[in-house]
Amino acid sequence: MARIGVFVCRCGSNIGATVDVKKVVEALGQTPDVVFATDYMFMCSEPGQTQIQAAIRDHNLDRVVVAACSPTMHFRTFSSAIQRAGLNPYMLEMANIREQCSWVHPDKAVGTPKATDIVRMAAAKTRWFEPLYPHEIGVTRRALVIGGGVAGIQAALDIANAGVPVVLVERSPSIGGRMAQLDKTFPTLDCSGCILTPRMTEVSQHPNITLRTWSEVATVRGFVGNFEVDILQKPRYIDESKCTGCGECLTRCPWKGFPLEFDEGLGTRSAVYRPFPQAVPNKPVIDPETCMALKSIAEDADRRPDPLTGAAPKRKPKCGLCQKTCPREAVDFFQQPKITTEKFGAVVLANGFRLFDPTVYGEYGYGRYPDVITSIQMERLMNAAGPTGGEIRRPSDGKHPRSVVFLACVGSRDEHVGRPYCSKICCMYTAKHAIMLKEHDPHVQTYVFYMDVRAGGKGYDEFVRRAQEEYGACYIRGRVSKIYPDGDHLVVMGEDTLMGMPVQVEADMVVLATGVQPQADAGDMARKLGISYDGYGFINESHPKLNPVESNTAGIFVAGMTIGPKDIPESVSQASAAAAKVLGLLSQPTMLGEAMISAVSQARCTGCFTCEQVCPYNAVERVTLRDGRQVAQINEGLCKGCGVCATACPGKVINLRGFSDQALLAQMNALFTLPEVVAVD
Amino acid sequence: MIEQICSIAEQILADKTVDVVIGYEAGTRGAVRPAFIRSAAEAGRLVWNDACTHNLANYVREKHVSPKKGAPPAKVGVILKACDARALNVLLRDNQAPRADLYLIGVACQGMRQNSGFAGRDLGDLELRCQDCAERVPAGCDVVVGEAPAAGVAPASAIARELDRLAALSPAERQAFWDAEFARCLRCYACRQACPACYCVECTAEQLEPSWIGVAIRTPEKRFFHTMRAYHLAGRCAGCDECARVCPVGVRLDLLNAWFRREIEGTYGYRAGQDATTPAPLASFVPSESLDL
Amino acid sequence: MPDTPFEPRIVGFLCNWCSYAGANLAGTSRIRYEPNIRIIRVPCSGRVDPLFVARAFQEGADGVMVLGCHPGDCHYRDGNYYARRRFNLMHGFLDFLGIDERRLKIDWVSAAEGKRFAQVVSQFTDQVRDLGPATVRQPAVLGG
Amino acid sequence: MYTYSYFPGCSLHGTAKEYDHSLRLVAGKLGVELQELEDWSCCGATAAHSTDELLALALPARNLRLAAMTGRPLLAPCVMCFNRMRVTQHQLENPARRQAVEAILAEAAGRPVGEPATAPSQPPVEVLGLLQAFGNDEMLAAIEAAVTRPLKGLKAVCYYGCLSVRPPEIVHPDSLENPQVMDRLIAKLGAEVLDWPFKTECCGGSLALARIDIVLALGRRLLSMARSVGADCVVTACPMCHSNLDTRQKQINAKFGESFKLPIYYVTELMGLAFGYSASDLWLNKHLTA
Repeated sequence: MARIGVFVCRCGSNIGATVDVKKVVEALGQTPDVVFATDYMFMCSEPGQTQIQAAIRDHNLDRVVVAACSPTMHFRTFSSAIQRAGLNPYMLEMANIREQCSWVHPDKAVGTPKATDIVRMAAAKTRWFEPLYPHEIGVTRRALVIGGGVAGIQAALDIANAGVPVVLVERSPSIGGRMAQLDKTFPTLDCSGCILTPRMTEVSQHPNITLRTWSEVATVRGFVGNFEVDILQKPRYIDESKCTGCGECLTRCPWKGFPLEFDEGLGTRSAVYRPFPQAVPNKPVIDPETCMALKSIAEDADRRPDPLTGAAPKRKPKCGLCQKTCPREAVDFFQQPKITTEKFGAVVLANGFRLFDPTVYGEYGYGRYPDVITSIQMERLMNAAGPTGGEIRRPSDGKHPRSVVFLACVGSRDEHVGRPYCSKICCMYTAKHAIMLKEHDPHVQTYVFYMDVRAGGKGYDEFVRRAQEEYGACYIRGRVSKIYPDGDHLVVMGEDTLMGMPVQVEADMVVLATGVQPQADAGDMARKLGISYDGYGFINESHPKLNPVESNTAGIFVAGMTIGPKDIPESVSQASAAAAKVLGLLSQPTMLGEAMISAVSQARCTGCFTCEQVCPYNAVERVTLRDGRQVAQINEGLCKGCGVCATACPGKVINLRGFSDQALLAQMNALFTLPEVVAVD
Repeated sequence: MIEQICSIAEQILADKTVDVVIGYEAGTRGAVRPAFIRSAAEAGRLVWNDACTHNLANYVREKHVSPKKGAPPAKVGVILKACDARALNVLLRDNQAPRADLYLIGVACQGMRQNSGFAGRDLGDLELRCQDCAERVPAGCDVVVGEAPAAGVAPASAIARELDRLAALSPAERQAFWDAEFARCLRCYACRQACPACYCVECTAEQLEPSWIGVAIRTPEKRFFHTMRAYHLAGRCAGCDECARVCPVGVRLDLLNAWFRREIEGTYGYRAGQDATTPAPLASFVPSESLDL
Repeated sequence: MPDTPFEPRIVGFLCNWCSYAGANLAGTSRIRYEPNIRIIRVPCSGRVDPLFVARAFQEGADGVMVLGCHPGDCHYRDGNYYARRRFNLMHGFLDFLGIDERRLKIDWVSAAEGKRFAQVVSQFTDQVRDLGPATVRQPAVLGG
Repeated sequence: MYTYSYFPGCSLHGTAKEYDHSLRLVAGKLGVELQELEDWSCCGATAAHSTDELLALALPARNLRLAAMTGRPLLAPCVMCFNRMRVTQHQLENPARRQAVEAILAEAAGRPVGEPATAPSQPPVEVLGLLQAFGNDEMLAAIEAAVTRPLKGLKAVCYYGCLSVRPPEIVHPDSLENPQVMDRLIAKLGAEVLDWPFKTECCGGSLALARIDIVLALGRRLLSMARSVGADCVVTACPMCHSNLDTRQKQINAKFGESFKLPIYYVTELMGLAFGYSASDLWLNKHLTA
């Protein structure tokens, strides 16, 4: 005989206003096995929890139903409360009468009977509960950080400084990310490179950090504390262990003039290149698309070693100047992609973002008119290490622009292009550009077409005001409808919505403040890690307020733009927060596993292994019993408790603890077998 | 034909390829029944005629062939029609018998006749499943006896036509049809016993925890029993229709299973028992397929 | 029994990570919807045995909803893919047994789709209300 | 090659008669058969759609129904007619609106409401504008083959105006801001097609009579840009654009002290010239600016 206690929360007026809590308590008092029922103003408060604990002792309760908010909100709160009163923490069920009843049904005549049903169903479910005991699992004391931008760098350093080994994986040839491309940072106008490059160097020299650039995460297996990750090392065609970064090859490579990705197409590179002079590691890569030697090897089997015998190639590759030049013989045209498998206890995902492609706005003429550029291109033009050496020259004819128009919200706050959200940083970096342009050349006049100026942050609004008041940026509230060339300048047609007038500005250069969007492969990465993401591809936090750097998969943490638009200080804060979470997780040699997982009743198992076929986590193992029968067994470390096996099992011999067939059937049947709901006056 | 079957049985028993041959023998009152032949001398008992309708795949599982617990697994020879061979493939895929311990004697089949083997009852038409059968020669056997009928028999689609007829009714009419069918059910579980794919250690219908079905013998419980059984067999029922044949009150269980077979073949291109390796359709998926309601 | 208008009884199986969270979002956003649904939380739509649905109808449900993560977004990677196949079949099979297919709703609702959750539930409730009471529990022919 | 139901609309029967005439000539040359839609009526442009929403749908719906009965695609060279037809098809996807329009049509036809005029499950008729009908790869090849007198040395800008590209979700242009279909066609005639930024800018449209000041200012902008990129002429497929740029050119010159002398051609007229017809064959004297 179960002894169930029911505790109905009024949640102030959140529940109490639309559910007659007294009636619910009264009805539950007459429900089978419910030996105690009461209500309280705030169950989750200290006195509320004390009341539950007292009732457990006084009424010898063995199961507890808390009718309040969603279990995602307070299951842990009440679970630990009943545990402190001596009950197994899994003898708790939460009846969600707030989010799924009182908040959506404002009529007491509707809310009260529905809440009663919900609580009765929960009580019926608990009758089939049994104590659950999570098993202990070992924890690998190593962390993986994915993404070598400022967030990844910060997370890696924080973890490494605490003495935990870190592998930092970056898919481009160098760490540094977007921040390395920037000239100055708002609102302090710190030089971006000056503050970032020391950190980059620190990463490369840190004894606890293994840096894996030009590498990608291929697959992720395992679970919290025990991840097994395949890391793909793309061929650099340069042996990193031999290369000293002297740069001799760069000067000798005759295949030049290819657009340099790091300079956003404004600068050029040779076939062997490093993205920028301060790259970490400071070792070049050879691009197989543009290198004559690699192309000749790809096209001609005679220039490759024999795939069967490994015999030396019959012919030499074409060109090969870099190879001949390298004093360390580091150039290796036959380097192959390499996959290594490593174990980690925790993962930080900080794979950043991508900028919106403004070509979809045909009216802006990006891609048609060379002097319509994006803000990140502007950063490269301003950067002393950029393609123009920091001189602002427009791409078409190299002239110094005198009139520059900025367009805010290009790919932000626009449902038509699937980006209804605010990218958060564009208002600020546009103000920065307006200021910096004037600093570069006092004769420049800047115009900013904006929708709203969003400058929430320490010193941010002051910064925008400075752009307007001290640096004379002309802010025009309105959108631009058309940009077209007229002679050697551009005409920007738009609307000034404050004046209610169409306006036309002649510009030497137009800068599009392109918005932030997730990486093109953000969804693939999330699926590899088994974490969820929103409709755009940004990662969902476990809880946006209380768990902002945790994904909804244990052991996988997130930081930076991969969650959503944010600026550098926020990204760095999140990275440090994620690092703290990782360190907390890795501070113990073992941890408690999931308790609500599957279990096979082996006496009744026929060994058909349908469960093995459907399990997403390879958690089903085959064991042979003493009578010779081969049956299924669940690996408790691998099982995540989805219950797909329990449903698939033809003989119904798999029990998903906490969600057993019996418990769910009881919960459902309670709806139909109990008497009609209480009347409400 | 029977000479050939007997001589094969005699030979594989004699050379110890198998310990037992499961076939058909003459039963009482002219009926035919499954036979377990354990020595070459007994092979002559085997018969083959149009009453050999039983699906012998049902008997290959160890509990039927190895009476002694803990003895080394028996090697089994078994006589299979095309539908039986498909059912056996399902068992092989589901790890219910190791293929290496089996010697499969396929028999090309002309179809089984209703009422045959019942003395004093008129010999009827071909069984419905045989009328619909397009596959007369069993696949995947170690040896096949007999040949496919010349000029392949065109399937009569007797069951398919009945499915179409029911599909054209309104839901209420369909419910009335099935209520009438299930009302006759006795919950005797003969269907389950005859089914080669019903190999659970303990049937869900009899489990106490979880208790999926109440013990009452009322239409709702019976409907649920048959719903559950049909769903459990979805993608595993190869269509031998033994369940319908053995039902003492003639519940149209063949239609339930045929519905799933037709749906699964049409939607997922899978035919139960088509081979011994393809995973069950309900235990697999294609990410891009649609929810087609 | 008083002559009150028919209000359908609806059971909803919601996966914990997407649809249940979507229902919570509808709540925190105070989006009103038809109250008939009684929600049973399951870890994954792949946990919902189609036989739960058959059983719900047997017990007296007039409509059943099964809501999971959008395909490709399953918290458990593949769970909803299995659910999709199972219910693709069970949906038709229940109809074959005479349970109008409009009484069973399978859909995908993400954690971000609070508004859509409310719409899906209200639309389905209206649809079942129009269909009237299910007759599974009171069969036309009573058995032995 | 192709057979179309042909919907000339009021323009091609009146102010743009030379468009109709040149279209018939070049279509004949290309083996495209035009069968004028029997009993066609007003497409509802401007007058109807700025006064009554349902009428604006019912008028094209009537023509669409006539066209559907022919089983052939419908060619509406006037961009306004084309646009009204496409918009109507889109709007009638809404069942309530469709019902309302059906009722009007039934009443107009003297039949009881609810009785369908034709088989109910008729597939919607395919509505093509001039550029859709003549701009596909197959037609471009035929056009290239039919050229006997390439327009060598002629510098043209293609002016699409608004209605052939907007609303994009209904009209489905190849590009909203920088369409290419007319450019490709004119290039096949041997002319030099110049890129210019005002392909889809506003000509003033139906303000031609109400706000002449605006139309003249917009016309001036367009002509100035055409001139500044070095065009000898402007090519269009829209009678309204043609009228605003051709008919008003003298007034523009007078008002702004300009001296524009830019001929405005219909696509089909340049095709005709390239196919060997003479200016008089093509009634080019109907233009005011030559």
